[in-house]
Amino acid sequence: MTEPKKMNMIEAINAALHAACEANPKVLALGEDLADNEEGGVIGVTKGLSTKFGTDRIKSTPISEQAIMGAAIGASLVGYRPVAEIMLMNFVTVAMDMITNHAAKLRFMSGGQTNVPIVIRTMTGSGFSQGGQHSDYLEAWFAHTAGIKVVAPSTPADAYGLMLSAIEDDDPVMFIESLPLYWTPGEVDFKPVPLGKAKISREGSDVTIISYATGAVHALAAAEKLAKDGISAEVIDLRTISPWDRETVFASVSKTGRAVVVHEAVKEYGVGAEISAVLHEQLWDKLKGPVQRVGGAYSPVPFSKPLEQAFAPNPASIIAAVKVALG
Amino acid sequence: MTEPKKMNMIEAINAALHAACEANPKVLALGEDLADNEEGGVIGVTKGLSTKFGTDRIKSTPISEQAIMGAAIGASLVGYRPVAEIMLMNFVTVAMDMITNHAAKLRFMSGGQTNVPIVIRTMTGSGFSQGGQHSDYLEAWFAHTAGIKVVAPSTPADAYGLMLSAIEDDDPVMFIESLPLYWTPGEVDFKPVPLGKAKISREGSDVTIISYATGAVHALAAAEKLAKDGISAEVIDLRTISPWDRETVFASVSKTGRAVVVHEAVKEYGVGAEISAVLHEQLWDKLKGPVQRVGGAYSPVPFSKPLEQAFAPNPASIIAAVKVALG
Amino acid sequence: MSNYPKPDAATLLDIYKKAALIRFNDERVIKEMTAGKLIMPFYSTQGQEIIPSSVAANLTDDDYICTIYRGVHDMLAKGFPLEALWGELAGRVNGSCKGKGGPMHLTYPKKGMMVTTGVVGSSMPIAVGLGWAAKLDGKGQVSIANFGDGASNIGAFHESLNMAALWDLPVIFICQNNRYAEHTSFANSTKVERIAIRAASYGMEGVTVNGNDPDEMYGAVKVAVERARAGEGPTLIEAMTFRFNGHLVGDAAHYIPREELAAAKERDPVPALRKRLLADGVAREADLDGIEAEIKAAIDAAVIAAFAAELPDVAELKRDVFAHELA
Amino acid sequence: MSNYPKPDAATLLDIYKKAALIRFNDERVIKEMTAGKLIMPFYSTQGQEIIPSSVAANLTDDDYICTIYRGVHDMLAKGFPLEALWGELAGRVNGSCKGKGGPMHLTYPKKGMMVTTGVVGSSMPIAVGLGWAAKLDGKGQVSIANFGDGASNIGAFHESLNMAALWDLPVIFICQNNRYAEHTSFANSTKVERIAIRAASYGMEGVTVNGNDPDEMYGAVKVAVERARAGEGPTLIEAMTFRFNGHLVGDAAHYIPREELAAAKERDPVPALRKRLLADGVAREADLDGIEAEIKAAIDAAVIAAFAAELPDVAELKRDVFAHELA
Ligand SMILES: Cc1ncc(C[n+]2csc(CCOP(=O)(O)OP(=O)(O)O)c2C)c(N)n1
Ligand SMILES: Cc1ncc(C[n+]2csc(CCOP(=O)(O)OP(=O)(O)O)c2C)c(N)n1
Ligand SMILES: [Mg+2]
Ligand SMILES: [Mg+2]
Repeated sequence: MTEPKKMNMIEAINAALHAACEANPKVLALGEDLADNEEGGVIGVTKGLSTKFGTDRIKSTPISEQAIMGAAIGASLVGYRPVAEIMLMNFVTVAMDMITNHAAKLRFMSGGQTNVPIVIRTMTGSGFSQGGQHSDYLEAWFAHTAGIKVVAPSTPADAYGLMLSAIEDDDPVMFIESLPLYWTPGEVDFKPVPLGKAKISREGSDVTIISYATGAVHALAAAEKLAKDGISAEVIDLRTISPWDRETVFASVSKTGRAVVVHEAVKEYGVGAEISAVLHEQLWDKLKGPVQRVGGAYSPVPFSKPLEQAFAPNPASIIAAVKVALG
Repeated sequence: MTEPKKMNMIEAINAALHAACEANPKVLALGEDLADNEEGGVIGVTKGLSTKFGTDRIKSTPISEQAIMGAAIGASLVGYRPVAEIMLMNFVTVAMDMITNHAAKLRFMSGGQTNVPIVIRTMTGSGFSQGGQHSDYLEAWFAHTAGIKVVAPSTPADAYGLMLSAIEDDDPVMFIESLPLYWTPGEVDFKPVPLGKAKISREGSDVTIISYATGAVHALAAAEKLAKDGISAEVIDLRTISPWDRETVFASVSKTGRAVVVHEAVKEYGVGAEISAVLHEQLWDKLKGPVQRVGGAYSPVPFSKPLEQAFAPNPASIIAAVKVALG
Repeated sequence: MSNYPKPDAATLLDIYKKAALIRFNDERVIKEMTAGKLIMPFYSTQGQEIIPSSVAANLTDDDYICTIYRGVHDMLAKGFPLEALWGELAGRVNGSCKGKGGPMHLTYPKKGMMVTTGVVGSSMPIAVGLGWAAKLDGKGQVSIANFGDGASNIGAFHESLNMAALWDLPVIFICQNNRYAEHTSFANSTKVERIAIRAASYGMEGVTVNGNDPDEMYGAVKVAVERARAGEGPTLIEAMTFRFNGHLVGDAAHYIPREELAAAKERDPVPALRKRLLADGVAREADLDGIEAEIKAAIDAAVIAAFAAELPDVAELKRDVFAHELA
Repeated sequence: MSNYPKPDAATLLDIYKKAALIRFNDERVIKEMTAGKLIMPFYSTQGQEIIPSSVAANLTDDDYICTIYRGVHDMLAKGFPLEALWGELAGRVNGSCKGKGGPMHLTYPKKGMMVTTGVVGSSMPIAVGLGWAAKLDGKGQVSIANFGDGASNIGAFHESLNMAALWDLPVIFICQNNRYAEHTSFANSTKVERIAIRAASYGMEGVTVNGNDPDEMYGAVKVAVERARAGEGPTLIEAMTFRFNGHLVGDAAHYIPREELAAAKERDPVPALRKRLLADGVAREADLDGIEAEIKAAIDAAVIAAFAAELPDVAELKRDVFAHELA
């Protein structure tokens, strides 16, 4: 597993799960349709795990998200490291009590006597005509919840590396997998990627574009186009949304003096708001203009193609925001 | 009911519910312990309703928050206006699917054929030594959800007036009742208070303090103390958090050039972040310094008194933030 | 089972018409998808047609139904117009939801099609609310909740059945047990053999019937509807059936043993009913041919109208979020 | 019921010791609260002592339990040390959770006290996870989920029992049916007479016993524990009992008919067991007096130690949110 290899994000996460299960017999996985008898997940992310590690460790579950999360939390309290899948992010809504009242709080409420080293894998993203209940990005809810970390990779290598770190982390991690990025191949070097560390995915000097997940991909595309107009954009892929890498972002924005935050989640009260607020608070003297935000429209994700496309950020809307940022 | 009267927020909400049930036979109420056989609610907010309007309309329920919300949503789809209680705000976590995937989205997803005119009443607030699972303010989650309005009164008069408007509103409204404010008496004039309209609860010229719920009360106390130091703070009580009253806030901040946003919810990714981000985006040229935020600590609400007190904003922490804002 | 009231000849023919419509329509949808003309997640209902056809034969337009992503059969049986359906599938302005909802959120209140949900289990709490409204209105309407075998393991099932039983609501819970939940077999998610026995947990009537047999299905629903209209409370009907296609179009259903699938298809209930109508002299071959041709022509017309209609304007993103259009 | 294995004399005496400890401790808590020395929400367990005492007599320190806000009886029976308990109630650094959790989140993993939740129903999913871990570990541990009659109507109950049964987990679900859920009587939330019958919905064993009778309670748990340790799966035990005090301290419980309460108190199980021990010659009056004096002395010592201990430093707000202290 040391030779870098080209693979897509599905394969990368699958490889990370295999590696983690191999390395540590305490790693478990559970979720609907997860085992090989059920085809290793609806998209195959967990393929092979149950065959290799057994259906005691790798379990397909009934459609019972509260019990899925409870099973993960309970096992994690006594030394296991379960990776629990909530198939799509909109379905975390039926398990919010387990996640936010319990997983996120048990360490604190027990005064550090217990902890909940679980990973919650979930898929989401618009673009597949799935409509209002299958496409939402809800990372802001969890970022607002003390005690849980939030991760959202944009490349196969990061997905691999972050998954390893998330499983090793002693606290709960919400691991967001972006459906639209699943099938894009990339070079994977099979190295862990630390939580809380952003990546400068493109260097630049005029403006900093801060994003993650699909936004990070659109941001790169926007930056390439901007380069043709002579605008040099630095692109930061946060990778971890909470806690986020202030150091890297501050250094970049201190340099460029201008920032645009991008995410697919609804713009209002989204992650971009926090980053914008902090940047103004901390870098007031360095900023040449207000931080701009690009986010999803204030509406449920619509079905019809033209509406669905208008809902989400894209390179063009990022470019437009960059131009506003540049004044 | 036209003579103004002094009463506390419990009495004010109770009066509003009585008035709404009286005026419109389609108004319903349901929740745990809600009817008079169960003492009209654990704190008595719904006292008398079932005796007056009957237990067909005013229902105590089993402990089944998903069914409570579903019952409200279903009845609202065909002309009723249910006021559903989720006893404490932390328990919305077991009903998030009903609230965010359904109540908030059905109008849009049905292309306007249906709508969900419900009010979700819920109590919360630290200060009662209730610990991590009974004290959270989660308004930011709902503000980030398109299609649901969020209201949080700080006075009995506003509680009365906003409740009337929330019930009359054709869309779902999350109505947050702050436990620590329940017993404070105030003059109630029995007038509706429009949703989406903030109140300038104190005029001032040096800085604008923007808040709601308990924060609005602390902000007023802070402003009085600041006045003694010769600092003139304008205090805005948003009352409605989503959609918020940009006009009133912009006018004030344009005048003062400085703003502090205050809420008890965890500061990170809270409502203050959105307001801060928007103020910088929209009033860049008017701002004399970065918008400051005061919020709950990034931790679950702790039990022990000194920790619980350190968790939440108070007049002193607001004053400190105002001083930072003033530079 | 044999003492259920049986459908008369006219009713049987009506059930066949509905079933044929559902089958032909489903085939046409798949055809258009395969041709690349419709892009969406689509959950075929082939094999389950007799259930909704027999249900709807007991209902009027005033009765309510809630269904799920796999629900076009329920809708067509209830009278959802083909044009409104196809317009929505094609994401056009002439769709029932103006293209905003799509296949998973089809709605048509004029025929009682109140909610289609994409979240497993969530049809049930809302149907409870419609049942509550029906009871308050006192016009003898019933409320139908459709859901799958997999959904019977999620919390919303439990809360909904308990509340409906406790309040004696006119709700009929129809579990369409097609033996699979996505890739997971009934046996891998449930230890009991029959979902209907769960009714006993709530003091509710519960029966398991062969959902593919119009006599049993019609009779069981008739009894339940009469019970509901008489104010005697809810019923759980478990309708045994089989899903002929994968979970959604594109899923080859390798997890279903080929013999199991072949045996089910052998017993295909739609041609079986056709044969019976002929054998019993309810209709002649020519009659049925004529009926079928009419259905196909109607589908044709709807398909043509759908593709001829406009796609929605992006301004629609701001509409139907709230009653009043957003600024 | 009569063919359950009966506790021997030593076990009966042990059950009495635990029950007396629970009763005296509860009385002392209320006394300190009434004196204004403890400020917290407190859920008295008077009347329910025999249940956990009989449960714990079947357990070892390695067995897990999850309980609820009304759970101090469960904890003391399981061996939760008095000092760690009182330190926590007083919000002091010597509390088991360093004062961060408080009465609703008492935790003591060294004796298997894994989780105390304030959310109705949420003890169950986590106990399922502990049961899964126990099964994987293969050491014969069992996992106990305590909850109330009201909790049996929430979704988490359903999901947890189904999963535990499906996976044959060593989980024992103990429904302490004290006839009231806050102000709502069992009859007003449930149509069935017995919660235990719900076990049939999951293919699980279920029994209703008189929880106040140590013979029945001990015997039913013994059978369930043996079943669990033998890998034969979970059991639902409904333990009938009564709550002598209001829902929490301060609630006068006017919703409980006085005769009902008086009749229950007449049958107070703690003095009843004492009488029986004397009558059966298991202990002499002087022995019991001595035991009781010892218990009271131990409580005294814990109270004194608690009030003598330090309150936590506010720096603790940043600790135990994550493994690594926040910056
Ligand atoms: C709460 C929730 N969890 C998971 C899913 C993903 N999902 C969609 S359909 C489905 C299977 C449902 O099976 P069943 O209830 O038997 O209905 P069927 O599809 O067979 O008609 C699952 C797991 C979902 N939509 N909602
Ligand atoms: C999900 C949820 N809903 C509501 C509450 C408020 N609440 C706390 S205790 C309680 C009653 C629980 O009754 P029961 O399960 O019988 O337990 P008991 O208190 O009688 O021991 C309620 C409604 C809660 N804590 N959690
Ligand atoms: Mg199914
Ligand atoms: Mg109870």
